Amino acid sequence: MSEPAPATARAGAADGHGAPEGNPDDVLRVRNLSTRFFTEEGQINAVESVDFTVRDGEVFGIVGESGSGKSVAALSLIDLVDSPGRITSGEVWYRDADLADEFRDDLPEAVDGDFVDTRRLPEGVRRALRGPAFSMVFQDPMSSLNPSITVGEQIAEAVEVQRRARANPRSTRSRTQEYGMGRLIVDTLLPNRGYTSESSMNRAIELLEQVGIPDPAERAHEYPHQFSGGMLQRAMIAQALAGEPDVLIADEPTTALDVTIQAQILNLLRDLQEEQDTSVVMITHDLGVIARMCNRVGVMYAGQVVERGTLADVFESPVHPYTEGLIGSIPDLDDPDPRLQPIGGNVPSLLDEEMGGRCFFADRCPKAMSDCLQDIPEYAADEGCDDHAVRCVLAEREYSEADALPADYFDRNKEVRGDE
Amino acid sequence: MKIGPLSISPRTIRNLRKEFRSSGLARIGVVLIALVVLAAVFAPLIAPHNPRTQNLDRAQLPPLGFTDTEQQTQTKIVDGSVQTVTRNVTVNATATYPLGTNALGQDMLSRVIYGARTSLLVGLLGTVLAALLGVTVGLTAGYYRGRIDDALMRTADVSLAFPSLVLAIALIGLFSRFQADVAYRVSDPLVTSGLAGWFRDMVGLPTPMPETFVIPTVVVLVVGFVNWVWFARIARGEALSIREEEYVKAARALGGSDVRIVFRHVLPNAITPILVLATIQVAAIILLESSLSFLGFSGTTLSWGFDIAQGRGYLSSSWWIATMPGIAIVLSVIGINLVGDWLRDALDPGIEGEGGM
Amino acid sequence: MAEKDTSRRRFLQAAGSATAAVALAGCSGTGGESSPTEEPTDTSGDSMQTTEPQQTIERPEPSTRDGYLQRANRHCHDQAPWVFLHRQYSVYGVSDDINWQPRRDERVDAYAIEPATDSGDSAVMTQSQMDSGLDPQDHRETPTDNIVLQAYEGLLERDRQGAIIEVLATDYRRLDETTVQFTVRDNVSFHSGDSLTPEDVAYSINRIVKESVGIASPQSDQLVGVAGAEVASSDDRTVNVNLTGLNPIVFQSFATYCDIMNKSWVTSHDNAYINQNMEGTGPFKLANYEQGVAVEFTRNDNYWQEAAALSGFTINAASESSTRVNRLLAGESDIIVNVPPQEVSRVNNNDGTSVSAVPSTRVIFNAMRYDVEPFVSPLFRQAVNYAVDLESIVQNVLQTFGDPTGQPTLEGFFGYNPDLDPYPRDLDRAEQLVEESGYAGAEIELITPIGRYLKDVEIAQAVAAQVDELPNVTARARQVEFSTLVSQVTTGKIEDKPHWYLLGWGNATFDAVQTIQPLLASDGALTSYKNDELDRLLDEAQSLPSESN
Amino acid sequence: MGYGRFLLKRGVQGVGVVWGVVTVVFLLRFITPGSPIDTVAPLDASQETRRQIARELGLNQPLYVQYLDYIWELLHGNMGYSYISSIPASVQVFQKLPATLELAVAASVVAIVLSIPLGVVSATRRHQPADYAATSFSLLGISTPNFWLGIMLVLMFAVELNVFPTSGRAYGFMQSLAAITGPRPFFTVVTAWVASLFLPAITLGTYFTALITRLVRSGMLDELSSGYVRATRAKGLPETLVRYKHVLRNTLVPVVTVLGLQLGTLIGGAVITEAVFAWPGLGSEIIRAINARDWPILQGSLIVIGTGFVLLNIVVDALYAYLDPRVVAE
Repeated sequence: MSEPAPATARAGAADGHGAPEGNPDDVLRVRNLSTRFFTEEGQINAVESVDFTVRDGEVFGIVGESGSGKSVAALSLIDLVDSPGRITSGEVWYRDADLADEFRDDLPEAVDGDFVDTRRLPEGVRRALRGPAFSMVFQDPMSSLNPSITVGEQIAEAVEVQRRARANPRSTRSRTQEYGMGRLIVDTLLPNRGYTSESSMNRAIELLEQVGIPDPAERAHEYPHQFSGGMLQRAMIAQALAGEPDVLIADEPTTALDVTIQAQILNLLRDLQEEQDTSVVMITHDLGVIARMCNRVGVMYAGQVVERGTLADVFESPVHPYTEGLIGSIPDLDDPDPRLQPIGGNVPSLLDEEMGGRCFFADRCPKAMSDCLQDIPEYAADEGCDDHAVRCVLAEREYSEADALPADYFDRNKEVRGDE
Repeated sequence: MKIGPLSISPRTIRNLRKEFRSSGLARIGVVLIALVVLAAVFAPLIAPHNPRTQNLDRAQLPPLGFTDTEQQTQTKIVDGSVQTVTRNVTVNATATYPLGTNALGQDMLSRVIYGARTSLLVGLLGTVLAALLGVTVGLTAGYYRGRIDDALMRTADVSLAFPSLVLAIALIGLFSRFQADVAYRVSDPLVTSGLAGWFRDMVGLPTPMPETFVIPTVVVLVVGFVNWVWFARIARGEALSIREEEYVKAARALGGSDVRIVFRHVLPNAITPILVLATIQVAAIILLESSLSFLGFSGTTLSWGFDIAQGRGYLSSSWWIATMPGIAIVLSVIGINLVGDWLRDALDPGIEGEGGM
Repeated sequence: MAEKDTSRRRFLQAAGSATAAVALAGCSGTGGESSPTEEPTDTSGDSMQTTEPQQTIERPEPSTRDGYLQRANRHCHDQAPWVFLHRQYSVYGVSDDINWQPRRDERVDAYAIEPATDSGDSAVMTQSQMDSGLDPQDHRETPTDNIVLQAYEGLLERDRQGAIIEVLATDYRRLDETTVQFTVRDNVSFHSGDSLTPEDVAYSINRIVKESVGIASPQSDQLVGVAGAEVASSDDRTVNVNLTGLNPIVFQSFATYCDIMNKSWVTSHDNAYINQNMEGTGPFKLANYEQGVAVEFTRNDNYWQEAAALSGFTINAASESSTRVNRLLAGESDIIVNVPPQEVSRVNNNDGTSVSAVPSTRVIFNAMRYDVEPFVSPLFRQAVNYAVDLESIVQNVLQTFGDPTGQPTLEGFFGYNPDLDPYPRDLDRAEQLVEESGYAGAEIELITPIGRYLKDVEIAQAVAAQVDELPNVTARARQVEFSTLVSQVTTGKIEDKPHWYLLGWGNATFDAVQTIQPLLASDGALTSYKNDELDRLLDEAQSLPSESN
Repeated sequence: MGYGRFLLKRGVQGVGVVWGVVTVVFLLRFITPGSPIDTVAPLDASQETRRQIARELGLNQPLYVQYLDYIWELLHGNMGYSYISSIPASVQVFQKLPATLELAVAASVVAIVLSIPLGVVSATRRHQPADYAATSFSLLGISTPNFWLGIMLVLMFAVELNVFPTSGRAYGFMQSLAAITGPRPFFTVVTAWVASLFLPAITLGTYFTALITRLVRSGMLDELSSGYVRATRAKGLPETLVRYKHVLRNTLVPVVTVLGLQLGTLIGGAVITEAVFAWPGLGSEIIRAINARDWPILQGSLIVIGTGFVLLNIVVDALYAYLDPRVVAE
C-alpha cells in the first residue's frame, strides 16, 4: 500500500503504483490526468495534470470558464476524447471490487485494493465501463440524440447493451451480436429493430416515466425533433441512467435550456441522484449551479484544477486569486455591494508552445509575483486537511508587494517573443 | 476584393488562403488547371505541329519511350482470297512527335493541346449559359415563391427526368439534320495577328497553324440548356433563405424594385454556392462534351472525345491514339475537381454532389 | 423510235433514282453478274493520252452500246465531275472453323458455309447492324438482306459466279413483250409445313408492286416495270407476270429481288407479327428473334434441297469494327463483316482466323457540283484530281484494300473504258490548271459521312490535306452524319447538295448506265453534273441493244 | 403528415411530372426540323403517297387533336409503331428495357457494395493509407469518362487477357433464371451472363462507386463529429453499433438524396456504356432511333426513361422519409 503522502507536491509524483491515498468513500480518484490535442496549429494542452476525487453518492462540481478544459476533463474520465485529442498521461482509479479481482493477477499494476486504474485496462474493458460505471449527460440535448431514431429506441439501446453485458459480463462481442453492415442493411430495409428487445423497450418507458415525461409509452415512439428541449434533456438523463451508472457525468446539463426549465432539470438530477445514490460529476460554468448542487468542487483554469475542496472550503475561504475572482463575480443578494469584480484579461491560449513553465493565471492575476514564474505544484490549503488543495503559491506564503511583477510584465514579454 | 457587383469578404479570402496552404491537393488542382488553360489559350504558340496536318508516311508513330513493332502487311487478292505477306518493322518514336501520331499521321500532342481549347471553351461557355439560365429561373422562383415557384420547379423536375446526355444527343441529333452547320468558325487571333508565326519562328517551330478555330455552337447551346437545372435548384434555395433576411425585408419595405433587390441583395449573397457549383459544372460539362464527341454528336474534330472514338479502332495496333486524349480528360477533370473541393471546403456552401455528367 | 427511246430512258431514270438510297447506303442488291465480260485491252503507252485535253482529239462516233458507254466514261474522265477515288473491297474476317468464300454482292448465305473443324456445326456472324424488321419485302438494306435470305428464297437467284439459277421456279420464259411466265417448283414447303403454291408466288409479287396488296413495299422500284402477277394455271403451277412495257432485265431483277412468302400466313397476321417471325422456304428457319440484338436460325430439315451443313446460324451486330474483330478473335463470332485495314494483320496473325476479301461493286468518289464556283470550271476539277495522291491513299489509308479508279464505271462492268488510267499525282500541273481556271485562292470544303464507308473520314481528310498542299487552293474536310448527307443529296434538287462531298455508290447490275445515269446525267436522281454531250451519249447507248443483257 | 399521405403527395406530383415528360416528348417532334413523312416515305414518293402517309400517321390533324390522340393511345399502352421495323414501339422499347435495367442495377450493386465500405474505412481511418487510397480512387473515379474507362477495360481484360467477353450481352437475367429448368446447363448460362455483364457494370459503376465513396466519407466525417455520436458512445453502445446503426445510417440520408438526383447520370452513363459494349439496351436503341428518325421508338424510350426516373425518385423519397423521419414532418 502506498505511504501516506502529503497533499503537497503531489503533482510531480507520478510513481504510478497504487491508487492515491484518499477517503475510503471515494469511488473515483483521478491523478495527474493530462489530455492533449495535436492539431495543425500545434499541441494544445487541454487538460494538464489534473487531480481530484469523487465520493460515493456525492455531487462533485467542476467549474471554470469556457475553454478551461473542464469538458475535456469530463470526456477524459469516460475515455471519449476524439482524435486529434489523446489522453497522454494520468490515472483514473475506479472502485469496483469485482473488476479488481478479475484483473488482480493479469494486470497487477492496474489494481490496488478495490480500485482499478481504468487507463491501464484493455480498451474493450474500458469501453464496457461506459454505461454501468460511467455515464454522461451532455450540454445540448438536441444534438446529443440521434435525430433519426426514436427516443425510446435510443434509451432501450442503452438498456439492452447492459442487459447483454450482464448475460456475458466480460465479452464485448456479446454486446454487438455481430451487428455489422449486413445487419444494418437488414434493419434499414425491414421495419424491425434488430438490436433492442421488447423488455428493454419497456424498461426505457419506465425510465422515461421516472424522469417525468408524461405519456411515456407514446412518447417513446416519437423522434427527438418532436420533443421540447427540456423534455429531451430529461430523455437524455433517462438514457444516461439506463445503465445504472456509479458515476454520472453531467456536462453543462442546463446551459442550452430556458431558464425556467433549468431549475426543473437540476431538481430532477438532484432527486435521481439521491434516490439512486449515484455519484455525479457536475460540470458547469455556473457557480449558482455549483452552490445549489455540489458537495465538493474543483475549479479549473487553463486545463488545471487550480483549487478544489468542499463547497464551503472553496466558496468561503478561497485561496487562489482566480477562485476569488470567480466568486467575486457573482452578485450576492445578501451583500448588496454593487461593485462586482470581473477578472481582467482573457482565457489563455492552451497552445503548448505559448504556455511557459509558470502559473497560467499569472498574467491576469492581481497578486502575481516572481514566484509565480515557475511550475506551481498543488498545495494543501489548510493544515491538516488534504481535501482543500490549491495550485497557488499563496497557499504557502503571503502576497508581498516587493515580489510583485510589474503590471506590464507579460505585455512586454509578448512583444519580445514577437507573438501576435 | 471586388468583382463587379459581387464582393468577396476578407474572411472568405482568408479561408481560401488557409485551405490552399493546408491542402497540397488544391495546389495540384491549380497547377493542372493552369496547364490546361495555358494549353488552350496558347495552343497556336506551343503546339509542335498543326493538329490538322496529315502525314500518311508518319502515321501511327508510337509516343516517346515506346517502340512499336508494326506488322506491315502487303495484301493481294488472288482468286478472291487474300494473300498477305507480313514483315515486322520496328517503328521508333521520335522526339518530333512526343505523344506519337494517329492513323493520319497527325501529331497527338498538338491534337491534345488543341483539344484542350474545345473542352475548355465548351466547358466554360456551357457553364456560363447554364448558370445564366438556371440562376435567372432559380432566383425568380425563390424570390417570388408561390405559383411562379411551383411552375418553374415542376418544369425543372420535368427537365431532370431526361438524363442530360440523352437529352443532349436527342437535341443535337435532331436539330443538326438539316442544319449541318453545328459549329461556328472563328478566326484565331493569335494566328491572324501574326503573333503565333513570329513566336514559332523564334523558337524554331515554323509550322503554320490553323487560322480558324471551331466553336461547336450547337453543343455549347445544348450542354448549357441541359444543365441549367442544377443552378436553378441552388439559386432557388439561396433566394428562399436570403429573401427572409432582415436587410432584404428592409429593402422591400423601402420600396426597392424586385429586379434591383434581386441584383443588389439576393444575387451577391447567393454567389458563393453558385460559383462552387459552376466549378464542378465545368468538369461535368467537359465530360459531357467528350461523351458527345465520342458518340459522334459534335461539331469539331479537334476534340478529345472525337480522338478517343477514332483511336478506338486502333486499340490493338496503336493504343496511344485513344489513350492520350483520355489521360488529358482525366487530368483536367481531376484538376477542376480538386479546385472544386478546395473552394467547397473553404467556402462551405453546403452543396454536395449536385450536377452530374 | 424516239418515243421508245424516251420510254427506255424514263425507265432507267426511275430505276436509277429508286436504287439511289440503296446504293448509297451500302446495300447493293444484285448478285454478281457473270464474271467480268472482257479483259481490259492493253493500254500501255496510252497513259499520256488521258492527261491531254481530250476535246482536241477527234474520235469516231461509236457504233455499239458498249462503245457509247465507254465514250461516256471517257467524257467523265476528261471533264472530271468527280474526284475519282477507288473501288471499295468487301473485307471479311473468317474463323478457320468454317469454310466459306465471300461474294461480290455483300451477301452472306449460311447455306454456303460448311463447318471446317469438329468444333460444332453452328456458326455466328457479326455484321455492323441488325435488321429493320424481318418482313423480307419491307426493307432495302444489306444487313436485313443478309438476315432474311437465310429463311426466304426467290424464284430465281444467282450463283457465286453471278449466273442466274432456278430456285423456286423450275422454268422462266417470255410469253410476249409485256408478259413473262414462271413455273413454280413442286414439293416445296414453308417452314410451317404449308406447301408452296403458285398463288403464294403471285401474291408475293403483287405485295411488292401493288400498294393495295399488303404493304407499300419499298422494294416496288426494284421490280420496276412489273405491273402485277396472276396464276395462269394452278395445275401447271404457272404464274404470269405482266410488265408495263418491254423490260430487258426482268429476269435479272427477279434473280435479285422478290422473296416468296406464304399468302395465308401473311394475310392472317399483322405487320408487327410478320416483322418478328419468319415463314419462308429457305434452308434455315427462325429459332429466336431479339429485335436489334440477335437472330438465331436452326437448320430446316425439310428443305427441298439437301439440308444445310450448319445446324444453326446466329447473326448479331456490332457497329464498331474493333468490337467485331475482338469478337472474332475471342471466338465469339465466325464471320465478321467490314474488317478495317488496320485490323487485317491482327486477324491474319491470330491463330484460327483469317481475312477474306473481294472487290465490291462500290465506287468511292468526291462529287463536285458543276454549278458552283470554283467547281464550275473543268480545269479546276481536273486540277483537284491531279492534286490527289490516289496511290498513297490506297497504300496508306486503305492498306491496298482498294483499286484506284479514273472513271465512274468499275473494271469488269459493261461499258468500262480500258483505255483510261487513274489521274496521276502532278502538283505542278494542278497548280497551273488552277491558275488557268481563274480560281486561284479558292477555299473549298469536302463534306464526308462518318463511318459509312471504309475509312471514309480518313480518306476525306487525306484528300483535303493533299489538295490543301496546292499553294493556290485551301481545302479542308468536314464530317457529317450519313443521314444528314443523304437528306441533302436525295432531295432531287441540285441546290440542296453540298458543293463537294464524299459518297460511295454500289451498282449491282454491272452496267455503266446504273452508275452514270443516276449520278451524272442531267436528270439523274442524285446528279451533281449536267452536260448535253454526256446526256447524248447515254441516250445513244440506251437506244442500242446490249450484248451483256 | 403521415407516411402514407406523404407518399400520396409525392405520387400526385410524380404524375404531373410524367405528364410534363409526355408533353415535352410530344412537342419535340414539332420543334425539330423535318417531318416524319420523310422517314416513312420512299425517296421518290409522290405527293399523293405522302398525303396518304400523313393521313395514316394522323399528321393532317390539328396539333391539339394529335396531342390528345397521343395521350389517349399512351393511356392504352400504345406508343405507335416503329417507322423502321413496324413493330409496336411499346414492344420494342420494353424488349430493350431489361438489358438497360440489368446494367443499371448491376452497376448500382457494384457501386453500393464497393463504395460504402470504402467510404466507411476512409472516414474511420482518416489520414491513414487506406483513406488516401480510397480518396485517390474516388477522385480518379469521378474524373474518368466512363466510355474511356470502358475502352481501356476492354483493351486490358478482353483483348489482352481474354478473360471477359469484349461486348454484347449473353442470355440476360430472365434466361439465366429460365436455365434452372431449361435445356441449357445452368452453370454455363449464368457464367456467360455474369461474364458479359461484368465489364459494362464496372464501367458504369465506377463513377458511382467513386461518387458514393466521397459522399459517404464526407457525410460520415460530418456525422462522426456530431454530438449524438459521443452520447451514443457514452451510454456504452459498442463501436459497431455506433458506426453502422447510428452514423452510417444517418450518413445514408443525404447520400440517398444525391443518388436520386444522380439517377439521370446513371441512365446517361448507361447510354454511353451501351455504345462502348454494344449492349443491346435502351441507350443503343435511342441512338439508333435518333439517327434513323424513328420517332415512335425515340418518344417511347424517352417516356419510359422519364417515367422510370420519376418512379425511382418517389422510391428515393420514400426511402429518404423512412431514413429521416423529419422529412415527413415538413
